[in-house]
Amino acid sequence: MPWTGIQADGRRDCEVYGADGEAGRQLTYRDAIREALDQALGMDPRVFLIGEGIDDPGGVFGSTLGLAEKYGSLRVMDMPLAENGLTGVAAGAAMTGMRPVLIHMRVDFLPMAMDQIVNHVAKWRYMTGGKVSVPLTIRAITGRGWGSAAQHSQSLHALFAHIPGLTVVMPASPRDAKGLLMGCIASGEPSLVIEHRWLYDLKEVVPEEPFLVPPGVGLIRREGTDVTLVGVSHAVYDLLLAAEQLATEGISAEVLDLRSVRPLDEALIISSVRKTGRMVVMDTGWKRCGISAEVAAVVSESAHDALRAPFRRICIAECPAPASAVLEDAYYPGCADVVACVKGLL
Amino acid sequence: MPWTGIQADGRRDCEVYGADGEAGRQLTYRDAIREALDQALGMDPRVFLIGEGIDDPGGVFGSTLGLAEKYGSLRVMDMPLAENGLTGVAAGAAMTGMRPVLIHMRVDFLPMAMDQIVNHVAKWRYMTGGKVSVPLTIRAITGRGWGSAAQHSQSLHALFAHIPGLTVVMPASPRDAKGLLMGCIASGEPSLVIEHRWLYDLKEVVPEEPFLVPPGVGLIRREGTDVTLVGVSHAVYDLLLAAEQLATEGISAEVLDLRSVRPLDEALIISSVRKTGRMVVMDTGWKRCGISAEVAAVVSESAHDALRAPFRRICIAECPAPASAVLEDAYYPGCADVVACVKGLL
Amino acid sequence: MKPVSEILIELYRTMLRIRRFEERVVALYPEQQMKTPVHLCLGQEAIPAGVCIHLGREDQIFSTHRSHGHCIAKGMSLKSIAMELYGRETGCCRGRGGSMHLADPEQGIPGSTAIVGGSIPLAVGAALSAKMQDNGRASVAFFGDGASEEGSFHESLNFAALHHLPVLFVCENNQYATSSRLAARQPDTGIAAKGAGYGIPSRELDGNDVLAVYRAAGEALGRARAGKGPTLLECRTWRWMGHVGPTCDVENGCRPRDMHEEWLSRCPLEQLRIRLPESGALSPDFLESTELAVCLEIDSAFNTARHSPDPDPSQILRYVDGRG
Amino acid sequence: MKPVSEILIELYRTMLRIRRFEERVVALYPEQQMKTPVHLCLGQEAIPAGVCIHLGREDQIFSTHRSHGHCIAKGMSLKSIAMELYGRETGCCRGRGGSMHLADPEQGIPGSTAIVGGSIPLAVGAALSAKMQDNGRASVAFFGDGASEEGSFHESLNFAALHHLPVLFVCENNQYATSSRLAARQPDTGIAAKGAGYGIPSRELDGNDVLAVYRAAGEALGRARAGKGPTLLECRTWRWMGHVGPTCDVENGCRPRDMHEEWLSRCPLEQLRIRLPESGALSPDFLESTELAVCLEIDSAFNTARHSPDPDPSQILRYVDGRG
Ligand SMILES: Cc1ncc(C[n+]2csc(CCOP(=O)(O)OP(=O)(O)O)c2C)c(N)n1
Ligand SMILES: Cc1ncc(C[n+]2csc(CCOP(=O)(O)OP(=O)(O)O)c2C)c(N)n1
Ligand SMILES: [Mg+2]
Ligand SMILES: [Mg+2]
Repeated sequence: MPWTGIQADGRRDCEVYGADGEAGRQLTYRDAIREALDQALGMDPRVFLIGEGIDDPGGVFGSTLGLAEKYGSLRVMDMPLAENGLTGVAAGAAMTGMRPVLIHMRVDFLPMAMDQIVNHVAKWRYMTGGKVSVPLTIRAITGRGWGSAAQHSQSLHALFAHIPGLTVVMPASPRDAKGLLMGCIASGEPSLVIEHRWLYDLKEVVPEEPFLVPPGVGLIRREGTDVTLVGVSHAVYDLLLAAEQLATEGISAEVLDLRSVRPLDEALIISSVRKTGRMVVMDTGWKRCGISAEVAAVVSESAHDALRAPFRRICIAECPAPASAVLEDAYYPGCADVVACVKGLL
Repeated sequence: MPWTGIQADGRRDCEVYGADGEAGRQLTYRDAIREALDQALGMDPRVFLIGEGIDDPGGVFGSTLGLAEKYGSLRVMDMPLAENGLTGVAAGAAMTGMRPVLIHMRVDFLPMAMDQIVNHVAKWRYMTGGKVSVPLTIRAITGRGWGSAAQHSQSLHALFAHIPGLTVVMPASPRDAKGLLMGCIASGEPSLVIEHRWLYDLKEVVPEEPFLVPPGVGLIRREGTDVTLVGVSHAVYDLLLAAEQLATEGISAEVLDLRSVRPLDEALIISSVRKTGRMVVMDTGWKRCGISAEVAAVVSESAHDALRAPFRRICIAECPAPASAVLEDAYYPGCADVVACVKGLL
Repeated sequence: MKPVSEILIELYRTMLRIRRFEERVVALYPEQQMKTPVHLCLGQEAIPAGVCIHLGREDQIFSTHRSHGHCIAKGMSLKSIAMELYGRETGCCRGRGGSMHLADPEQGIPGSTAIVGGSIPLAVGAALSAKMQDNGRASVAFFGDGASEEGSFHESLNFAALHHLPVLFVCENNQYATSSRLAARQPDTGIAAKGAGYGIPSRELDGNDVLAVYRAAGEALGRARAGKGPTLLECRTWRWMGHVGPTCDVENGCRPRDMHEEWLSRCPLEQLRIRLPESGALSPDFLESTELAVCLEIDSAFNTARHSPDPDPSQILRYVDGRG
Repeated sequence: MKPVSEILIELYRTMLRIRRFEERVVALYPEQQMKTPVHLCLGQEAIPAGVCIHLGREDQIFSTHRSHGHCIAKGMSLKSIAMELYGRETGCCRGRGGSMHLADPEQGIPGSTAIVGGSIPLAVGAALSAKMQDNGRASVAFFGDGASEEGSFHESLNFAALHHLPVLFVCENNQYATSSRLAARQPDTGIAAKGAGYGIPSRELDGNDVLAVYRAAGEALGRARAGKGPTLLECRTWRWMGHVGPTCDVENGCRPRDMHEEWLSRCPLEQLRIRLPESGALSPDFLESTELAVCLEIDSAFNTARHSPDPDPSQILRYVDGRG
């Protein structure tokens, strides 16, 4: 199997986000994804990509550019607008020897495929008593801004994090974008990779050789002692900015990047809150029954005694995304909200 | 409008579950639903019912029996197997003057309609700046047991509780089955009524005249002082059994029935935990990002100081439903699990 | 029946209002005041014009991400559309919807969806509503060739045919979904060919010929109102601009230049003008005065939009439901 | 090519194994040891038999809630099915799946789904897999008339036709979905009529005539393996029992008695026996010895099932993913 023997990136410790200090080749988040796909296609003949407009001049915001030319239109395949059916097709291919990567330009199109994802893909291995697995990876991108509005900027990871049988990862950095995507493809588990459009231009040192970040392992992005800030995806970026600002005021914030929302790195959350005694979670999605609620429950179950202040959640407003720019500004929380929230806890 | 002036059932206080003591006419959960539908059809010409096999001799586990004969096949309409399309059809009718009630025999079929529910129905009012509402009510039933297995016994309310714009109620008793269903239809909001197959034979005194239980208002099913037990739907029943057993051992448990998972009666949860200082939540669904997580978050945010013991969740096993009866037994928690859990907290 | 000359005038004026509106969007978009993704229908004006001329205010249409033309043809004021594109509180959706979600229930437009295929069952639902209320209304689903690949298309045709609902399915086949050509997504049978499987009268026609659309839609809507059920029209057309935004996508290789030019030469407005000089309806005087009137209307719409108030951010949670 | 007599024998034996298996389920179900909802295919045996005789072990089928017949015809052991119905650890899905989720990848059965319409795109995916691996395999989607109303049917036909995939769509049109008759769900065009819209060769045929199914499926699979793409077969049939469970639903008014009796008189096994006495293949000796062999096989299967071990409840979380 081509995936065995690939280096697993076991780091869970502190690492500066987007550090320029580190030596090595830098890549954007977009190019890190493309490199992961390129290497997966090159290394494993079972891998193929399928998605609407995947081979067009835009190349899924650049993340698939050149791959159709390199691997041909059967391995990098355009598809009809039929998200549920094509998820079934990809799942059927996955059950019979292939390792498809199905790509959506927006997370908002996943609800169309919910039947196949929730009722079939997630359950197939269990229903067959472990005899048939579904090594299908689905990429979907969360949009934001410029009036993308209610149907083009959702971040629905909580819906999938609720479902046993699925893996759901949300890379916040280029290195993780590559490592988690390859980690999902290699895992043989049905996986959802939720990317964020606003991270696509971000640069970081990314190893050139293939490597795997195992789903389920979070990361301490910054160490601190007074409060734990937990986030995923683009929220990690806001949290790091806030931590920096808080540092100038003498407040030491620890920033955790969950990286996976299913499986969830409970141990990391618990050990951090045991250290700091305070916790704020920021999410790119809604609050109710979201990942921020789950983190609250984990802490309340396993580190109740350690929490010295009320738990806080910073999420998008509890409504569909509005189109108007002034409303968008109010819709998305940012660094300032985090800073204010932390100060309120101390 | 036929709905104005109907009595709203404002009770939030203690009421014995399934009390035989109360005078008045008793109905089963099944018949309470049927009565609600019958009265809605009779009273409001905008109401119609649509569902697969709705007019057949089974009548959706008896809950629609006789209605097709009474109101005709246009107002009590069978439909093709096309859940997403028909949700769109019902939504389109709702936007243009009707009040459809769309009926599914299983919650498991809702993922097929997720696009219309999440992307359209839930967001339409907001997207149109409040100009077009979608007074659509969807009933779906959670199955359990006899090897219903992975695709026929889900309880996916958390997926919908996550989505702004939706109302999600889960009646635990015949009175609520009638009142909440009528409350949803009357509300004019897109609503999901999640029923539980194992409650269908339950009997309770149910008012004969139409009445509305407003979504968003929970209920204290039993008063107590040592621990708060929170549940929805069938779980309420297990909690009440447990409370009774605990009482024989001198432990006083308060039992809350959330009734709605969106909107959520936060005030009720908080005031109860402030009284008891301990909280256990039981759900008919999964744990991760479920309604039990949301309750944890609410408490942790707003009553952190009141919680004197770790928070506990009692949910179905974190896997798809297995078919085998011995595995089913292990899959579903029951009264004994609640009792053991509470004792562990004291 | 209206006299022919009036019909010609109305068709032309509608197409012109759409054309000039979209051109104004192109002109003003670079100012970055319209912060909303615009999917322009330049080149496709004949379809909304030819269909909506048969509709009364009470008839219902459902539109898509490419919604401007449908809403203009159905009677929405240019001002309320422009204000929505500027994200204003005074826009048709109070700035909550933006370009992809135009709605105006007063004009029989319950709304537009940016989820491809979503408009189709909604329109069937409006037709069901009309049948149940027995109010003589018809409804129209506008959608693209890409949407015809979604399961909702099949589910909608089946249900509409089963119940003989008064709905017209109008597929604007511009041969592309974003940059993906039809042949990469469908076998070569045509979209109208699907209708027969449901017993639905279906036709493929030149969507740049407004009179062809006018005739086919009139016939279809007549049948719908007579209780004879749905019709499917596949209108072949071409969009002049890129999938989204105010520029063309031919330069960057999204679509072939030769086809593009061939279709540009088949401008729906010009065709109507050129092919019907003898009717006299579209006289030079008429053309000139119409241009002027439309230009003034658009000036006023965009000026007002530019100076209208933004929504109040503290009201962000309003309109989620009727409770708030 | 096998000699005709061998084919007849194989078809008959397969139908008989399905028939007797299902009858045994009916007989034993009241004992309440099979705690799983059974959707029996009594009366519909000709379809799986006529189709699967053309399939090798490496060809893939996907089945539905009504899965027993397909799995038996494709080569699964009766024992592993029976053990699954009894919820045993030794069942084909280790007791996790039950009647509606039979699977056996070793026999080319990746699984069965109880979500109507779900089997169709999965089979298309297996065909895509075969095309990509260029391994000469074909795949079959079994589904009911109800499933043909789901969007997944349309999406699957479109994609399979577009890429000329080696897949056979077998619609078992038993004219009912639970208690809902076809006419309450579809216009009166027939399901095979849908195929033309995608350029897919399609036929309606008598699903109780195993030779008709045999011929049509053989032709279709030959085309599939030759790279000529998918075929749609609508096989008209009738289930003898209720939608679910071991009893008939005619008594309680779910389906009309006259149609039921008419179809009972068209038993697929009897038809084969009666119409082909001259071939000599189905001699009285053969019939008798086959009955006996099948009966013994079924005795053994259910006896083993009855005495096999249940899953260990502590292992409930196993098989959710490959990690645990
Ligand atoms: C369900 C869904 N899938 C994908 C998209 C992304 N998308 C937006 S418009 C579009 C193309 C639609 O093509 P078509 O239906 O032909 O309409 P056109 O844009 O050509 O008018 C796509 C793929 C979407 N909005 N919704
Ligand atoms: C998506 C979905 N909707 C509804 C059901 C409930 N259901 C189970 S079987 C069935 C009837 C299916 O009819 P058909 O496809 O004709 O197969 P048959 O049972 O007649 O073999 C229905 C409605 C389901 N399982 N899945
Ligand atoms: Mg198009
Ligand atoms: Mg059937």
